[in-house]
Amino acid sequence: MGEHSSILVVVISLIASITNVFIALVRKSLCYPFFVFILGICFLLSMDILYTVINFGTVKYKLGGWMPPWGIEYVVDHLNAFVIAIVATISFVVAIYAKESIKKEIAKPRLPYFYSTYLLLVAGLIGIVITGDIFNLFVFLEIASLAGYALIAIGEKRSVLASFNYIIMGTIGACFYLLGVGYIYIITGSLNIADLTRLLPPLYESKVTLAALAFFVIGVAIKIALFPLHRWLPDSYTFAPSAVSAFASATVTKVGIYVLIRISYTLFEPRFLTEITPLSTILVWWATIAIFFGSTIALGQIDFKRTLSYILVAEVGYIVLGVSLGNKEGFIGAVLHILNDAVMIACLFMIAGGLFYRIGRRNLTDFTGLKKYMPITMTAFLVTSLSMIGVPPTAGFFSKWYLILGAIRAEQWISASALIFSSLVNAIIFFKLLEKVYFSKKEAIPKYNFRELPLSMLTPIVLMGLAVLVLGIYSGKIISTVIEFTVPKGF
Amino acid sequence: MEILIGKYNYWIYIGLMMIGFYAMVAKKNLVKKVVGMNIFQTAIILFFISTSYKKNATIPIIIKSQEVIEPIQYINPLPHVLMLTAIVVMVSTFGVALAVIVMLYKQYKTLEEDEIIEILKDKK
Amino acid sequence: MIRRTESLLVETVCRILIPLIQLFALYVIVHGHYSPGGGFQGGCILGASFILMVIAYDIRWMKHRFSEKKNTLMVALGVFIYSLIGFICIFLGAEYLNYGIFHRILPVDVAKARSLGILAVETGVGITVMAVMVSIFLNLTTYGKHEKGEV
Amino acid sequence: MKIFAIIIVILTGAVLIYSTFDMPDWGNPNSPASVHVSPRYIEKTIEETATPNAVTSVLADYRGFDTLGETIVIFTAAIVCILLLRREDDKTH
Repeated sequence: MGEHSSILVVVISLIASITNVFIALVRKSLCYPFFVFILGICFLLSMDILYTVINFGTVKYKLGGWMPPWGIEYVVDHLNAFVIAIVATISFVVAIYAKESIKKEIAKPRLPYFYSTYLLLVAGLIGIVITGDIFNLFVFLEIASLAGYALIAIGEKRSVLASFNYIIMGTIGACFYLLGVGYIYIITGSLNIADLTRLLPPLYESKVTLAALAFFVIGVAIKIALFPLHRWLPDSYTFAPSAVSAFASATVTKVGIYVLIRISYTLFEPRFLTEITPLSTILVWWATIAIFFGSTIALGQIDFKRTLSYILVAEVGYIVLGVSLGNKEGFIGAVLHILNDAVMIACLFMIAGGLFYRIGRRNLTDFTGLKKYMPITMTAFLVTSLSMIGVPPTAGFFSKWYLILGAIRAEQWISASALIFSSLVNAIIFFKLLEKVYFSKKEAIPKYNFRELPLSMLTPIVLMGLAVLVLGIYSGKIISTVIEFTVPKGF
Repeated sequence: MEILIGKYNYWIYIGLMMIGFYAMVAKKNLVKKVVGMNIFQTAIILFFISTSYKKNATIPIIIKSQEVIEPIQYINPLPHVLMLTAIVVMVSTFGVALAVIVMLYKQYKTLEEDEIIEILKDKK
Repeated sequence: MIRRTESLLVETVCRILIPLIQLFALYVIVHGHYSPGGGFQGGCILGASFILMVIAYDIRWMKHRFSEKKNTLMVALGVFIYSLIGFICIFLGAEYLNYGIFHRILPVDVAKARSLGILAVETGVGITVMAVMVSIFLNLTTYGKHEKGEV
Repeated sequence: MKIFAIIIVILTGAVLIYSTFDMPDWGNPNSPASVHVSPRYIEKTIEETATPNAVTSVLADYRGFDTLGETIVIFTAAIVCILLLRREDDKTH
């Protein structure tokens, strides 16, 4: 499809979610194959976009044929294409995983609507990333959020309250974002990002611009769960269905961070954040606190999914820190960590879901002696854990290396120590678990039905585990072909 | 004084918005929270719509017989379009929030946040 | 087998009013080009007429007229029309949602083709909004049972 | 908790009031929002889309993709309500 692939990647998943409703009325058993097929196509299209962008540079697509400031425009550069590829890949992999795991957690008549909502979440996330118009971004943000609220609410019993809190917080975030859009609109009259980049610099001294930036940042900070605003995240991702936790935790926060990068470095110039407003300094400190707190709270948890949620809060801190350090190393580390963290967190949540699938629990103590019963899953767990800690050949090491280099170059010693502290905490958590899995003398409690996971759940986990290794080995290549070009000018 | 009168639309929306925001954060009843959310969003809509107004202008339905169309005669259509979208988004969020509230009521038989938290604590 | 309501007054008024409301809704949808109105507004009014039917009579009577399956179908149908029109534009060789390209298959000029495209799109929006209003209302008020009674 | 809420609300209000001083007056026909993008919609709507109502032409044509997005939003709301609430176990006829 060539020139149209940037729009098709969004519209195909939208149409598929509609068609899924039609199919559900005719024959419910066809919904799942169709769902996976569509996500496979999305995956291929996203790869096509990435390939086009790497070889031919930025892709632009004028929707409805109107010129940009009047119509809506899609702009795909290296950063977009990279994040789209991540979202599409993770959604595809988790969709394969979802087949067995979701059957156990959701009543059967609801399944077709679950697939529709999942597709809407994918479409919403890709729509956020791909668009070049700040209001269109808001619309897709709402699609993604609404789908996200629902997917979380159909989880375990406690998930409904978590989802309600998420709705309240998420709506405040989205409204703040909309208010930011309004402020930008009232002083410039435009909504197109490329147009705004041209119009905004003379208005940097205006109070309205400052307030708009503040609202944008706070709105997005709620969506990405940056520390004091993270209250919705742990409950939501703990009690959501395992497939939803795996997909949402890996992508929703990452897409939020993408929006933060877009706003701070494309909508505004880097000098606005460093010289005119103290925003980068604020964000560096904010992220540092988030890393400290996320890691510390993660130490005291019993539930494995909850531990992962707090680790995710810390990881969000890593990426925001890298983005706001204001130098090349930090930024490369942050963008690389978007990829690595998405893969690692998705894999770990899938393993947690696998444990839940087999024994109906997922506490840290349930890992005892699992190597005997789930050898393949536990190998993937070993690799991913090493990557979370940051042991060299795995992917996690390289992004953390760049982040620490960036922090040192920016002379933010406390941030650098926060990164090291967080790695230590991860080491404590995961070595404890690995010890339970591999060296525990105690037998696993025999009444549980411990067996290796079914193939359709095992394949995605193994794929992600392999990806952690492969991404580690090829991280140099990824940086030189894609991430180098995402670094904003002026760094 | 001039600021007070010349920008009075902004003062109204700020007031509305703070009322809604307060209800969202401080109220314990779940439905009140959602109503606060609605007030909050309505305030933003009011803000957008008031930016589109031009003095002595009319609604943006262009009279066909006109020879020269002066943009100054018609108010700005763009915020109206954006707010049509935002209203629909608001209604949808409201619907989803109510659906979740209905589910919560089915589970806990109450709509007070602290009572629900109390029930959850008892279970532990 | 239509169960009558207790109040003759309510029933008679609604019997007269509902068709008028629906007619007005269709007018609002198709007249959106020349006056305030359009798909959303018209769809809302149309949905309200069905909700009035539920309030004045009861759910069973309304579902007799407009079954749940049809309703779910229409929720999806409206959006489907909208996105399909976008796809037709791609197949005719233009950008997504560029209705101007319809002048190739219809005997009109570009501006008029765009006008027709807007009309088609608004119709789709109207269908979806109407069905969604009914669907949300029924699910919320009956706790998903689509029947009278307690939780 | 209440005091905490009041502090947050007042802080937000302070930012809002602070920023209002630099905003254009109400009804000012020369405000940036009225002169940059929107005049084209008013001037060209009849010529380009044969639709006198500028709101409709912007809604469904110039920014048609936004409207597709919002239709999808409301579609999402319906799907979500069915997913969360609908129970088919009671037979309705």
